[in-house]
Amino acid sequence: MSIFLKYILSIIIFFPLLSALLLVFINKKAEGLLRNLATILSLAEFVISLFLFIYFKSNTYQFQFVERFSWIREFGATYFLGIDGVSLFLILLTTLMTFIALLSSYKYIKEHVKEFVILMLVLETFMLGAFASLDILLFYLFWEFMLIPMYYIIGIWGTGRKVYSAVKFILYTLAGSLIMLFGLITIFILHYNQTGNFTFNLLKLYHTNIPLTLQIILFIAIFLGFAVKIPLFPFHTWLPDAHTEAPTAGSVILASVLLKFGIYGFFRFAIPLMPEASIILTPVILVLAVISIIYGALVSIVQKDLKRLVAFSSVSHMGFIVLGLFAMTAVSVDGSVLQMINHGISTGALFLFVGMLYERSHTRLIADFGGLTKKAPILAALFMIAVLSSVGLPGLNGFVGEFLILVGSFKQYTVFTIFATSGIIFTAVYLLWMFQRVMFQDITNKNNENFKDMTLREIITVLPLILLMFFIGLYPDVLLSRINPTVVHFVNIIEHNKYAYNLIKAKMGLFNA
Amino acid sequence: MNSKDLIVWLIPFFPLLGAILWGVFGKYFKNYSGYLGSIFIIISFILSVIIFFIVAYGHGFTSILYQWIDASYFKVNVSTTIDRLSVVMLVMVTGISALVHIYSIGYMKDDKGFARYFSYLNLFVFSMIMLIMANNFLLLYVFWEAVGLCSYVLIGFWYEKKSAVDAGKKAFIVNRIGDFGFALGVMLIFITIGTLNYSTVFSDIHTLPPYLITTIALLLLAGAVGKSAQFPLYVWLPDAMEGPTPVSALIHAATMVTAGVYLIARCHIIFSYSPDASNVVLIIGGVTAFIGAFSALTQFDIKRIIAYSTISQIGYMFMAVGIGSYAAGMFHLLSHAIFKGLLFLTAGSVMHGMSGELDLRKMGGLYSKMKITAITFIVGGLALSGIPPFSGFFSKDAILADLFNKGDYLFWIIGVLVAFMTAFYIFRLIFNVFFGESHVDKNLHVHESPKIMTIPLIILACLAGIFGFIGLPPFNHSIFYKFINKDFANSFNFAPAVNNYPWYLLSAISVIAGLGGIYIAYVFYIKKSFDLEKLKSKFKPIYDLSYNKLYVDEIYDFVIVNPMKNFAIFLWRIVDILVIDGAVNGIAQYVSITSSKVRKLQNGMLMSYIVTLTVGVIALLAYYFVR
Amino acid sequence: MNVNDYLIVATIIFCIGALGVLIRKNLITIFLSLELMFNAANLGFVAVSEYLNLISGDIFVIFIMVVAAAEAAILLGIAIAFYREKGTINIDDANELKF
Amino acid sequence: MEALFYIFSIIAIVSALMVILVKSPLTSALYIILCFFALAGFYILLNMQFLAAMQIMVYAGAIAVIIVLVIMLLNLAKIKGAIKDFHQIAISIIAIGLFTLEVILYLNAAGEKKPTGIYTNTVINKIGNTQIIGEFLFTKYVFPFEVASILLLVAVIGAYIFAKK
Repeated sequence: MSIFLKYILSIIIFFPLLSALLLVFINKKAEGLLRNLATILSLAEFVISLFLFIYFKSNTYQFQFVERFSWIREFGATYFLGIDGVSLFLILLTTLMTFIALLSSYKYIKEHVKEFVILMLVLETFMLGAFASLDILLFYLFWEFMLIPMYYIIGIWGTGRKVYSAVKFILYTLAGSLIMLFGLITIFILHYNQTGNFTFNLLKLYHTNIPLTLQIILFIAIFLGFAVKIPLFPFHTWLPDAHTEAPTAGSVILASVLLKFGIYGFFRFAIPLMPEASIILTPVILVLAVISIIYGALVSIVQKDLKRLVAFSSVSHMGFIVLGLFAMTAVSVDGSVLQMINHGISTGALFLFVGMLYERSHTRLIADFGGLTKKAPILAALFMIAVLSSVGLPGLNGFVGEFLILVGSFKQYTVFTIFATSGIIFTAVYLLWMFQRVMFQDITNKNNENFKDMTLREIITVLPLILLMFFIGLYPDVLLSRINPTVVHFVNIIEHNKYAYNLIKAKMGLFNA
Repeated sequence: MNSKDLIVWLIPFFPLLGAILWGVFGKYFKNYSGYLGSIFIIISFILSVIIFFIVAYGHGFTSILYQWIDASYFKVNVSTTIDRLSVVMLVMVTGISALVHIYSIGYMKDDKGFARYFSYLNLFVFSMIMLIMANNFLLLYVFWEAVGLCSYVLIGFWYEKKSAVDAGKKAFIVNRIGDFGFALGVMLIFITIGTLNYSTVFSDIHTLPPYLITTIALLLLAGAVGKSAQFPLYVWLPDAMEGPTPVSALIHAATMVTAGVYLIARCHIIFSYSPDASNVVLIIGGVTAFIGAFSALTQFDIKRIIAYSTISQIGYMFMAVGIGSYAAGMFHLLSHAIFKGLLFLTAGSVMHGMSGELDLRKMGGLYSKMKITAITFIVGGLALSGIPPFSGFFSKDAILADLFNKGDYLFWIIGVLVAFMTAFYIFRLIFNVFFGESHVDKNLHVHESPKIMTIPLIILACLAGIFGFIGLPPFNHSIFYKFINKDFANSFNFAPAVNNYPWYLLSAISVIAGLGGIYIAYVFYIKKSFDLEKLKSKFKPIYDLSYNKLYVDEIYDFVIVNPMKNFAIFLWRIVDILVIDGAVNGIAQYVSITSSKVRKLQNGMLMSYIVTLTVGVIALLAYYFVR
Repeated sequence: MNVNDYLIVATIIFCIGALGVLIRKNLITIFLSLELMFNAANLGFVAVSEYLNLISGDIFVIFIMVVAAAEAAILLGIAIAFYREKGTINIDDANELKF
Repeated sequence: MEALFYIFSIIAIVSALMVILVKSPLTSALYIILCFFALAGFYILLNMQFLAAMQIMVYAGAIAVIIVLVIMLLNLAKIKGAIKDFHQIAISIIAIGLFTLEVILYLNAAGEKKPTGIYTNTVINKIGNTQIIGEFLFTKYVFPFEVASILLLVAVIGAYIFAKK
């Protein structure tokens, strides 16, 4: 057991890859076997990752389950893993969502099943690796690798303009991450110049002294990489396309996990590496975040395509998370982290439901639906819960995170928060209107006369998410108590730097004028 | 957890249990969900009464269930506060709910969504109970939204009807606009005081600068205005009548819509520190009372008339709490809950007998066919009109007397005017529906409702008859005032009474106004001494204004909804697709054009490659020299 | 007659070879020009090696000869294949390696 | 000695020029053999008789003969590669002229370097240049030597593959 716990992160990261390897040896034609095996393996992976949760010590901000081996000695690159309260839940979310995504694609994916399940498992490895890496080179490697399976998932199993979307997705994110690479390497070299050691160890790089002007440049560079991923207005246009054309499983993973990397990157890399610059640029980012919130919500209102609507709603929700993170109070950051999980659950569920509708009617246009409640009461009820969770109804998960973000940001950034809060009105408008047009009223489309309710497999697919919505909504302490020490530490660092920054400014006489 | 706590937590537990049971396993319960649901609520009612006596003969207390959120310095418990204010509300809510549940068994019989209906209804009762019992602002906000959700699903209960779903959505969204303010208020409280617990907030609020207190009060008021359908956010309530009638009775008359008044009463300390905010409450109440009554004058849909009447009556309550007469406001809240619940339920009974007909032009002379309904309806109408000895008389007069005695003559005049209009429109309704010649479709078999529906009506009618006596004038010396005002003892800062006219003088005026309204309705609709059409054309602008509800919906559409929609389309079509995507695709196109030009350099001719190579070598060497 | 003279001669031959590569279109002639360049380099190696009293330069010449021989074999093989394909050995016809 | 150097220089440069100027590949091949001989003469002047022998055997003997053989095989003697593209020739001549200038400038600019090795002409003559090269080749440079042999093998196979139908 102790050895298991010692190397648990590596086991969790590479278990899916090994599973994928195993699947390589299975006959292409045995689709049922492939699907079942992949699903069971991903479930096993989730169960293994639960050990992290069980053995996680909730009273410290230190990294846990640390593993460290030399990798490329010449550059000081190490295989350095470790998690804290934030990455813990993101890892759990990843393993859960991969399982659910695989489970959801039994009917949706009809061709190239083998390739699909293998790609999904490989993708899982990369995502987990990126969440657990504490070495920036290792992180960057996983981060870039992640794009490849996603590119194929959108490009092969997508619909409509799938290739356009896949290419747009990869070019957008690649452009961002290359600029980011530039920033990371500059920090690496700066650290070398200051200490004479080559190291990619994040914890050591935290102590790099970066001159303020350079910090701002680097921050902007790294910001671009993460902002595209989040995606923050105006870097968001790849998201609706990618979401719309991707298969259900792809959309689910994209929304639940991939988007979180942007926020996670800010939390783990950009802000701690360049605290002063992030403090200076906070107003700019908050403006973008608030624009994202309102813009995403307004544009959602007029969407005609279900998936596109949910995608724009993601833009809006992610804006909240950015707002909370950059308000940089313990409460708002707590809320942000919690909301990352919540958004993964709620939006993932929404995409699952949209996928179910699409499987039945082969259309995603809202106008083609209507009156489905009569035919599919279970679907309607569960879909409704997912919608309400996304609306941020109290008692469900979305509310807690959203409220923490807003209440945490309110004091310092009152105006931004007021604008952001108005987003809750628009959210209700577009989601409820969508739900009404899809599920209520009379059936207008003859194709929907034989609309089937959810099958047992589908219910099992969404049930964990629905239960989690209630659980987090009613008892968020399970998450918050583990997240909080990390977040408090994070905020303390920022506060410390803020203090130092103000001293410098005072010395330079910027405030004297 | 001692027995007191246990009782407190059992009150919301039963409705919640019901909601989950019928919601998840509704298929298996079928009609039992109605009976069992009613029994659950009755249990809650009994428990509430027990708690009522515990508090009445003892003290209020708080009870913590568990810690809900613990994010660094933001800590919130799930906990209750039980005091005089909340027990009174509890008894009222569970009592009316129990009656409505029983009534619904008959009303919703044969409906496909029977179990679903009771699930929603139980969920609503749970939420409402928690809203009342909450002991911090966040929990209040949570259930504030939760009752909004229940209202949403219940208004849109018959989801095939577009109008019903639209109305539900409208209700939810308009409420959200109010809640937007409410949420900001809650946040402001937290960042200024550092906690959301009632007791701390109320004891520390005086340390804040006045402008902050006023801001907080106004933001909270925004929530109250949305939930209680006050001007300018009242537009959702008339549409909300698309829901089943018992729902209208419970949610949109008796309980949920009065939550705004409850909120202000609950936060009376905040409001009493901010005279400006209280004045705003008063003005909103006055304006709403008038608009509601004015719009009710010309409607033909019986439920809509009662809905407008609700708006206008809540306006009264707002006026009361706006001048600091919290006890009077609460008294009117309770008596209004009874008689308005009664009116809605009887209207439902009429609908039931008329197979869903709502237009009063197609009714008439129903008295003989449904006697119980008619008599209970008239009792409700008399209570609404403020005719003694029915409850409305006592509660309305308590408010009017306070208005006059505190010197707010303008609002007193409005109050009397509204009382007059109220009596007119409700008796216009009564005369048109139950008396006069029949316009009922000949094929329609009009019948009295079953006993399970009429018994709650009778109970409510009796209550409407006797309830008022607990507030026997002079109000300041009545049982109710003495009981509830202990909670409002620290509401000060309000102007003391400038006049001390005896209550009977003022009452006489308002009773005369009420009787006048009834008489005019009688003249118009029974004796038909005037040509109504002529009158209508003579006052056409005013009539149209009233009939079209002051065109508020249209104005909102024109000023807010449509511009917003167009703006959204503009953002999507222009900003998103044209500008941003255009820029992105433009860059991509620029790159591909450039590269299609550049790739011509690679022409496959060996010679040109070699020449290029040589030039490169020369350039490198040249660089060596230049360096 | 020091090392510089040898190097100047080597330079001249090298440049003649390079010029030949640039201006001729005949594959065989180009190949011959390349050989000229090789030989010019060889001459340089030997001259410098002699001047510096070293042997390495001479050894290099031997390896260059080996490479030249190998290259000759390959290139002539290519020439035959190319001729068979196109019926000519004008390198302007070898223009398929583009966009 | 000096006279020999100039004679070899003139032969080498003129024959090199002829290689690139004559139209017939066959004539070119013959001129290049002449050039190889002149270079062999240089090697003798530089006291490297072994290399001179190698030059004549490998270049003039083997490579040039293969070329001539190919020319015969393909019957290319008649094909006259006419120089037509004057534009290209102008650029090439300018480029090469510049290049020549630069190299010569470089040669002048390069500083004097003192001899560092021990193999002066006297030493070489004492041991014999063939033996010295042999010793170097099979001791210090034995690995490159083996690689070179593999290279030749690969080239042979490659040539076969290319020329095969």
